[in-house]
Amino acid sequence: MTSTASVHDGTDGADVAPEQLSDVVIRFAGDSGDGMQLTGSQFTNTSAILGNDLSTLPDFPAEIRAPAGTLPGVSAFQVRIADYDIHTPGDVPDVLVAMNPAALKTNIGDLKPNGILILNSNEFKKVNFKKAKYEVDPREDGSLDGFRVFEVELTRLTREALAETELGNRDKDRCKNLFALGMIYWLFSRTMDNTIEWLGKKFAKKPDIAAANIRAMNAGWNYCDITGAFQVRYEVMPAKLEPGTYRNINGNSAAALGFVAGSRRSGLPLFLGSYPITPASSLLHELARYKHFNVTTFQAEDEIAAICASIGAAFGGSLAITTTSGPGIALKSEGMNLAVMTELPMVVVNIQRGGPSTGLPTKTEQSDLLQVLFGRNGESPMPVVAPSSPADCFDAAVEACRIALRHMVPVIFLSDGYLANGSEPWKLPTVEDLPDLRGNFASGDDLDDDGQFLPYRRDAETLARPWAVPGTPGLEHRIGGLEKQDGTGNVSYDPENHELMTHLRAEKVARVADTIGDLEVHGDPEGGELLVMGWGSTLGAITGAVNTACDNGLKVSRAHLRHLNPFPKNLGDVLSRFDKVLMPEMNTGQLALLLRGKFLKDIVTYSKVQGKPFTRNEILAKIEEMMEVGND
Amino acid sequence: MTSTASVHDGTDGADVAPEQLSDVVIRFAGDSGDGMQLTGSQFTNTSAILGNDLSTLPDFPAEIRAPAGTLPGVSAFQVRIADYDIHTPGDVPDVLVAMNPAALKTNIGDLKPNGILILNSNEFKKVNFKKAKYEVDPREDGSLDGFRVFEVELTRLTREALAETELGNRDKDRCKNLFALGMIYWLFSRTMDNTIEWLGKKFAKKPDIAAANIRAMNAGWNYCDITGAFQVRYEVMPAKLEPGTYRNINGNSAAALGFVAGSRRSGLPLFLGSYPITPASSLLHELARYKHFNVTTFQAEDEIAAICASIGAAFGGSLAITTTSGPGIALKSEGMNLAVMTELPMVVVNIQRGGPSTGLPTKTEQSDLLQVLFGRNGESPMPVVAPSSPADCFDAAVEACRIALRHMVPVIFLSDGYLANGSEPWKLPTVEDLPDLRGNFASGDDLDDDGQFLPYRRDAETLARPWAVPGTPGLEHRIGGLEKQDGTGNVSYDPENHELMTHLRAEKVARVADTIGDLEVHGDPEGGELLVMGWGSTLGAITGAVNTACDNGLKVSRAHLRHLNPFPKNLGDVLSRFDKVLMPEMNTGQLALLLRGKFLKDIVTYSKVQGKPFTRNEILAKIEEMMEVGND
Amino acid sequence: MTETATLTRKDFQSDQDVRWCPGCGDYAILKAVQSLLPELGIPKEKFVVVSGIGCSSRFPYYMDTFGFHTIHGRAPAIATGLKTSRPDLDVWVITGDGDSMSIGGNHLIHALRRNVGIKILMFNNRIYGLTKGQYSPTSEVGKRTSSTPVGSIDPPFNPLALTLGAGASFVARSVDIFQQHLVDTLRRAAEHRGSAFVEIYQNCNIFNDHAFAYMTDKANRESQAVYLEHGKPLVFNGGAQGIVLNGMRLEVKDLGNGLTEEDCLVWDETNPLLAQMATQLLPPEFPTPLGVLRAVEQPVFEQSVGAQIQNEIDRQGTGSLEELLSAGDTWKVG
Amino acid sequence: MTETATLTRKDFQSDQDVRWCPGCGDYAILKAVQSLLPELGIPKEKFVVVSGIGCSSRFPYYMDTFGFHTIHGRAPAIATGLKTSRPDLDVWVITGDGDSMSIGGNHLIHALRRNVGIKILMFNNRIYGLTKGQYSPTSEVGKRTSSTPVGSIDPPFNPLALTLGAGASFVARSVDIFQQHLVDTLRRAAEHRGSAFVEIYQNCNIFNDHAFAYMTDKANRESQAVYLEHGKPLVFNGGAQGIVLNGMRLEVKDLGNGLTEEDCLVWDETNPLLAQMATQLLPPEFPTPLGVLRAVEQPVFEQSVGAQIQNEIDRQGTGSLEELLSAGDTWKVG
Ligand SMILES: Cc1ncc(C[n+]2csc(CCOP(=O)(O)OP(=O)(O)O)c2C)c(N)n1
Ligand SMILES: Cc1ncc(C[n+]2csc(CCOP(=O)(O)OP(=O)(O)O)c2C)c(N)n1
Ligand code: SF4
Ligand code: SF4
Ligand SMILES: [Mg+2]
Ligand SMILES: [Mg+2]
Repeated sequence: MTSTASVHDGTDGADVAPEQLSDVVIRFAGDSGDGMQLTGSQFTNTSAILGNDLSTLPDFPAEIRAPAGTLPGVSAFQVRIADYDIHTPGDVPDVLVAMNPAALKTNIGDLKPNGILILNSNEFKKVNFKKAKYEVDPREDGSLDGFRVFEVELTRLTREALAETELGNRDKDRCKNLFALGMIYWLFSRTMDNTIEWLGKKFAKKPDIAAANIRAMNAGWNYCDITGAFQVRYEVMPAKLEPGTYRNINGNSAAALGFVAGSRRSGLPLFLGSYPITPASSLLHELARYKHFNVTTFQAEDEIAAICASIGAAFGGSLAITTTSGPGIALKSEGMNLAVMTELPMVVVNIQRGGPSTGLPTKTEQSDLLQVLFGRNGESPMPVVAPSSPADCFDAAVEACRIALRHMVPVIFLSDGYLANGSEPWKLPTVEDLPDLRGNFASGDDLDDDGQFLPYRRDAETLARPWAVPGTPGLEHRIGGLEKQDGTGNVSYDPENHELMTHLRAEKVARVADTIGDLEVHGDPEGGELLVMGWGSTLGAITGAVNTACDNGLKVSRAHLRHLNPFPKNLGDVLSRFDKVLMPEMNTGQLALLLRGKFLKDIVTYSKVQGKPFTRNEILAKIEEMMEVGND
Repeated sequence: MTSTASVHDGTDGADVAPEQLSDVVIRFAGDSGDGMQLTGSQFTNTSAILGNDLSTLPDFPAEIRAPAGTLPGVSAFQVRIADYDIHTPGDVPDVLVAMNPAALKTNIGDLKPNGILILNSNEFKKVNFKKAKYEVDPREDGSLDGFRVFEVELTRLTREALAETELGNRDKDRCKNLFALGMIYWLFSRTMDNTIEWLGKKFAKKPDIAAANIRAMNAGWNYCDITGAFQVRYEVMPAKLEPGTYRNINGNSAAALGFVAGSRRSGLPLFLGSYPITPASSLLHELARYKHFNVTTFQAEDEIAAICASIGAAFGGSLAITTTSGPGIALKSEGMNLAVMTELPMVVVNIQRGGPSTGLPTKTEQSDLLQVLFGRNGESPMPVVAPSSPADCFDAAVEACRIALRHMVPVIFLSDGYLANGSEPWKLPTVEDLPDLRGNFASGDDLDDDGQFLPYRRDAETLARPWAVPGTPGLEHRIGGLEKQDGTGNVSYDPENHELMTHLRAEKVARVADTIGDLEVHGDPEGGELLVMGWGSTLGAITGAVNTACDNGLKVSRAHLRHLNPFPKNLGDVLSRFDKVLMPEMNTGQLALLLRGKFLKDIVTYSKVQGKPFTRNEILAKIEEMMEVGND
Repeated sequence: MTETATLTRKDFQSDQDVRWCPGCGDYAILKAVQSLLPELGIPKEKFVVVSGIGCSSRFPYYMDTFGFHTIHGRAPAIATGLKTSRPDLDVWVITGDGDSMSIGGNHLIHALRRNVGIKILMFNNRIYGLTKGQYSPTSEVGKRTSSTPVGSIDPPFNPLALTLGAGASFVARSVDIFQQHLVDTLRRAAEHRGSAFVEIYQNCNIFNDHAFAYMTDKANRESQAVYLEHGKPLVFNGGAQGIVLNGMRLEVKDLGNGLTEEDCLVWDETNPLLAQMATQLLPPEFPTPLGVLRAVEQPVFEQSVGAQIQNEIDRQGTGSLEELLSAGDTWKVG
Repeated sequence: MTETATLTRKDFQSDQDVRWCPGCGDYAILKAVQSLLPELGIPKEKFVVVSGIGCSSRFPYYMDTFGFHTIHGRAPAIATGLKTSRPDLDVWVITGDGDSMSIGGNHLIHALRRNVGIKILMFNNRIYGLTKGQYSPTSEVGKRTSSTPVGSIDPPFNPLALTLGAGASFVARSVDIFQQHLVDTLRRAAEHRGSAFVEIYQNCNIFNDHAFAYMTDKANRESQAVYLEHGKPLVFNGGAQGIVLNGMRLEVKDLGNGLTEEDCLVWDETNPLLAQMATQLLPPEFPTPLGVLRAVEQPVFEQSVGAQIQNEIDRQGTGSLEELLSAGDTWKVG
């Protein structure tokens, strides 16, 4: 079979000469059972290997597998490929594959005018219209008029292609996504080799299934080639990425690798205490597979136990991590406070989702910022690191470990559902270039002149206290959640000591700023009319919008915060150099409130709370609006 | 015995003519077992009945009953009485009663220069010096030189006074606090009648104990009268309080009564779900005694269950309350969020204490403000009401109930340990003048034209949704923590609906501002150089300081926030009218950060994080500092 | 109340689309509950269904009663507050094995200890369904899941042993697809005064398919299940086998050859030790016991709460707010 | 490790003033623990004492070992993380009846279910000491406290029944002032592989004085307590009385008149049913059972965790970070 396929690699003779595109957005949509995530991932991986820059966004159905064919059961995967450096999975798809009426209904609203729409016409029948809550056949009511519609009998054609196999109809039907993929490979002139190889591996134990899938994909390719169904064919050339070895990675995988790297670079065993919750669970799943890296994953009875087990492991000298989403942070806040008080290093991971309460578990949001900063009783400062892209989750995770271990503080890693599930090419780092995090423990030599060990003696530079792990002779000491006397660590109700410790805990976090570098301004560092400022996952959309605005001749700069506590030291300075600051946030203006309060600078919030990311165009429009106002 | 006593009422012939004072601060300090709280309360009540304005501050030992005579075992009670309107229990005592060396050691630092110091000299012996960590007898090392020291053999004299009784020495010694009280009554020319009556009632079943206590008190009085121990005698005349009936009340008791009043005025049964925690426990204890008011108190297994039970009761149509302190708020935050999402009315009480973590459980602080505002995942607005004095806790509690029931929101009642335990005279309200909170439930008539019930239909004025309690025919509906469709309340993942609901929840809280009235400025409402702004329990110290500053000729105004979300509508306006705003807070500047962020006004934080309240003089000094800088 | 007589299963079906996976055992349990409630003679508006989070906890949306889909693990606490403040309501709690035995374990055991009159139905599919298949505290040792790729190591809870240990007054077990037995068991729970805990074996055909097939498969139903019925001997396998008490040990015996029903242990749902023994009847050695393990009358929490309030009202009179406010030492000014 | 032989009780006393109320039963327990640890042959720096919040939980401050005074109810979870990541340490958990059975109930039962090798000592004074005397989940019904002025109504947990129900592999009970028995019981706990739960009756002379006087008073010690010793008959009251198994019921019998020790039930700490029965020996009808109710060997959590890690290292080799980062589909640019 492989030989058959290799005939059809993206370079072979097809009738239609491919039109060159620089940037394409494709969305695969179907029922949860239709394998859309797999289809999308395969197209992505092939494109990555062909050298495109890319960005993806899966859109899972909410929580429960709804009955086949219904609206809540729709699963989609969007991928954007380009021949230049891109930052988001794209605002609107150029191509939509809709495997059934429900998929059409939930996705057609986003398709670009005149976009390509591929329908599996076998599924367009009464029973499915009803499930999708269509009163009439959407193909007949004019609603698809503005698109280039290609109706294909995907189900029938797939069955026919597999007629000779031993498979039953159900198994045959499972291959129809590969038929669709074959069509898209043809349309974008891509090789099928990678997918063929992958199928071979994946179904190594079921060669008939592998063969059927490959056959279906070939059939899809041939269908296009032979019938000339499409009048066009496209090609997207490789992007000029920085030289290096790349892989495609999503945010949670990147973070998981970052934590393993933190563990390796510190020489500490990694301990993860976690309780499953969307969209953080995959961190637990992934780390559970790294036991041979001396990684212990502990699925606790709840979030409280998860962080508490991590605190215990931190006390014992592990690199301790706990992963969750907003509702879990609510439960962990008492434990986080204990870590603050006992000054133990650990990383608390929050993959944000739509809130409040259970909210929108599968949707993205940035609305837990003030929660992670302030959601604990008393004055309880914690550093916060926010990754800005899927691949950046790796670096941000290493950075969180670095801060925790060097400064003896619990640190927040603040990602979101969009980063967690989205993917992009990641240039593999060189292990030796990662920070060296070794050498953390106090030893029996760290006694005072009078032979006493002071568990709250402070490092002159960082104010960190020593990490004196049980088992070290001579360092026996007691810690706990009551206020501590500086130095001895004994319980203290002394008013002045409490004030001192409050300030020390704050100052210790503030001093993290000494090691994080300045905020970089992209555009005009000297200042100007408008600065677009962001944090976290809005980076892509902001960068796209600012770049376009600049291309359009507007003078706009941008800056992106990765450290949300403490802020880079030059932040106030940067803000003061711009007349206006625009801050898009997927909340109602949380960071803006903080920056306004801290710097008394009028920051304009652009808020979006819809469970989905900003589009480039939304931000562009806002920039244009603000620049016009400024021109009055 | 009563007849003996009445000879000695405050007005009878004593040799020394009382000197008139307008303001006196007395502190009783002794071992936890010495009955200092009782002694202080008796003096307070008598003074109240004599018409003084007053303010008290008990200072319990931290957590555990330490061995008798040790420093951690010291218990103190401070009372300030005055012939004018006062606001704090006083910065420095004029009189200190120290029942043992430990009490002396922990309290002498506060005594006013030349203040009166009464010592129980029987306790000043080696074993007790050791317990109090005195190396030498403090009476002999010159450290008491600046005070008027009165050494009295309290233990011996009490035993002698009770020689004829049947009591054992242990029981006799238990009466020595009454001996001391008798002395203080003499010194301040007060009647002993109230205490005699109270002892009679309290020990109704043990008349010998009552008699012994009374006899000891008389002995103390006589000791002063006969020996002429004191060269002076004082009198504090009644204050000119507003006409009315008064009682002395502490903050937690006042709040408990406020909630009972809320229940009565709404006609709803009160349900309290709680878990004991210092300094909130007394709310549970007190409400547990009001069963005949149809009050149900439920001691849950933890704070989570406590708020959840309250949520259940709120769903069922009770006036639901949950009480705790900061660490408990951390645990309740997930539940609070559920109440926000389901828009159920309830009051969440936080009696703040020193943090972070377990922190300083018996000390006061205002450091949970940002926690209650932001400590939940997602955008989760809740109104916050902060009482400003012990008696004000009553009104603030009623106000919290009003907001919850009228606006269908969970509301935070944000008090602190200082208010909880401190007391002051409270002018009894007229029940009919309390707000009428009746009429909350939807009925079967609230169906739409098509006979459907919409659990998230909104009141045009307040945006409140209907409260449709189970048991009402025709109103069957489902609520929950997932995002709701406005109107129907069905689960909705629709992006626009989520944004709409986010804004509706915010707007609903914002509209509370329509009913809370404007912020009042005391001083110059037109504005001026300096506004001292505060919230919560700093009211007394700020008022004292501002009044004194004004008396000293400075032009200072003050304003105090009781609603911390939403703010009064004129707040921005008020802030803009002053050149400078000073904000004393028992945290590192939490409300200041918020106001700066919201109004871009440079607010100067005066922070104190010592587990104890501001003194008037501290704030006065800060005011003077700021005014001088302004005069440059 | 007369109109309740006319209630039917349909009256308890809400207008929401049911969104469990096709083939999920939750459907059968929904059907059983919707069949039972109309029979209870309780007006529809008196029913409240409270749930936590999980696939199972979507249950209230499908019931046309008052419903509350709360937060993970907390349903027993919320139901406790509701029932304590509103004893007139008929409160049902729907929960999963993760919801009730993992995050919610403490609320569960405390509700049972207090004997609050709520009916707790635990859908035990031995897996986390909603979060896509992690192992749960009822998963068997060695379970390979997304969070335990080389197998879980912690021994599961025995839900019946745990709840008995917590002092539950009613403990029972049934199976999603044994519809009649399920309805009968739920009826017993409904009629019980105080807390009732019912473990319902539920198949999650997506993440833990066939978890109970050893017993639910047609071929094994007779041989792998034994029905506990108060006052009746423990006979199963169509009368071919029985369970016999030998000293302090339960044994499976083939009947016949002189051994008859009469020799089998007679089930007594009020005997705490028997209930304990039943929890230890584990496959493959023993048939799985289904039915009511324990049912005893004990004081009911919300009734005691109400009685204390009534007592105080009787003793002190209904409280007067004026008097309360002016209690203690007061004085007049002006 | 040879220097451990020379450890004495003094080596375990920290420099902190002990701050319990004079007369508190906690002193005796502190003494017992400080007496035991030097005997165990474990280097001092290997001991860690983890506690929650409560009077009892101040315990670590007084021990000159590594100590962690954590937050209310969470000590078992923190100790689980510590022991799982550091199996070389000897981890003791100190907790109160409120700390462990109220707010911490879930962590307790999960730690026991997992059989993490931690020793949990629950100081049961049947009251909340630290917060000044509210009733606890082990307080008897009708208890009048600050939070229950007319008496509590919820039946208490039976801590031994609850922990057995959770699957604990070691469950025992002792009493603060029965010093030798306490030390012996704690030694058994220390030597047990896996979780050990020891309920220690502790007198709070401030808020719940004489709670156990019915048994601890000199006059009653013999008649009100029965010591469970593996392999020995249940005889008490100086040999005058014994406990006999009659069918499925335990009965107290006067010995003599033909009834001897031989007729008494022989204690078997591995028999789950006996352990259950012992939890039901309640005063005044029965003497209170003291000693080890249950002790069985079961897989130990942290060892299984370690074994899985070792297995994977054996199977896959120690992970290489370079390989991990570059796993999956990669491609080269430039
Ligand atoms: C505080 C919190 N933690 C975690 C989650 C994620 N979560 C939702 S349901 C669930 C477990 C579901 O398992 P189970 O209770 O057995 O229900 P099932 O889906 O199997 O019916 C988890 C971990 C959550 N919603 N909230
Ligand atoms: C989260 C939290 N809730 C409540 C408290 C208050 N609290 C401290 S100890 C305690 C109960 C103590 O009782 P127990 O565990 O029996 O210990 P004991 O004092 O009797 O030894 C409570 C309610 C707290 N510290 N933290
Ligand atoms: S995942 Fe399992 S439990 Fe959840 S709905 Fe599907 S089959 Fe049912
Ligand atoms: S209050 Fe009770 S338990 Fe606490 S230290 Fe005092 S006597 Fe011991
Ligand atoms: Mg489950
Ligand atoms: Mg206790």
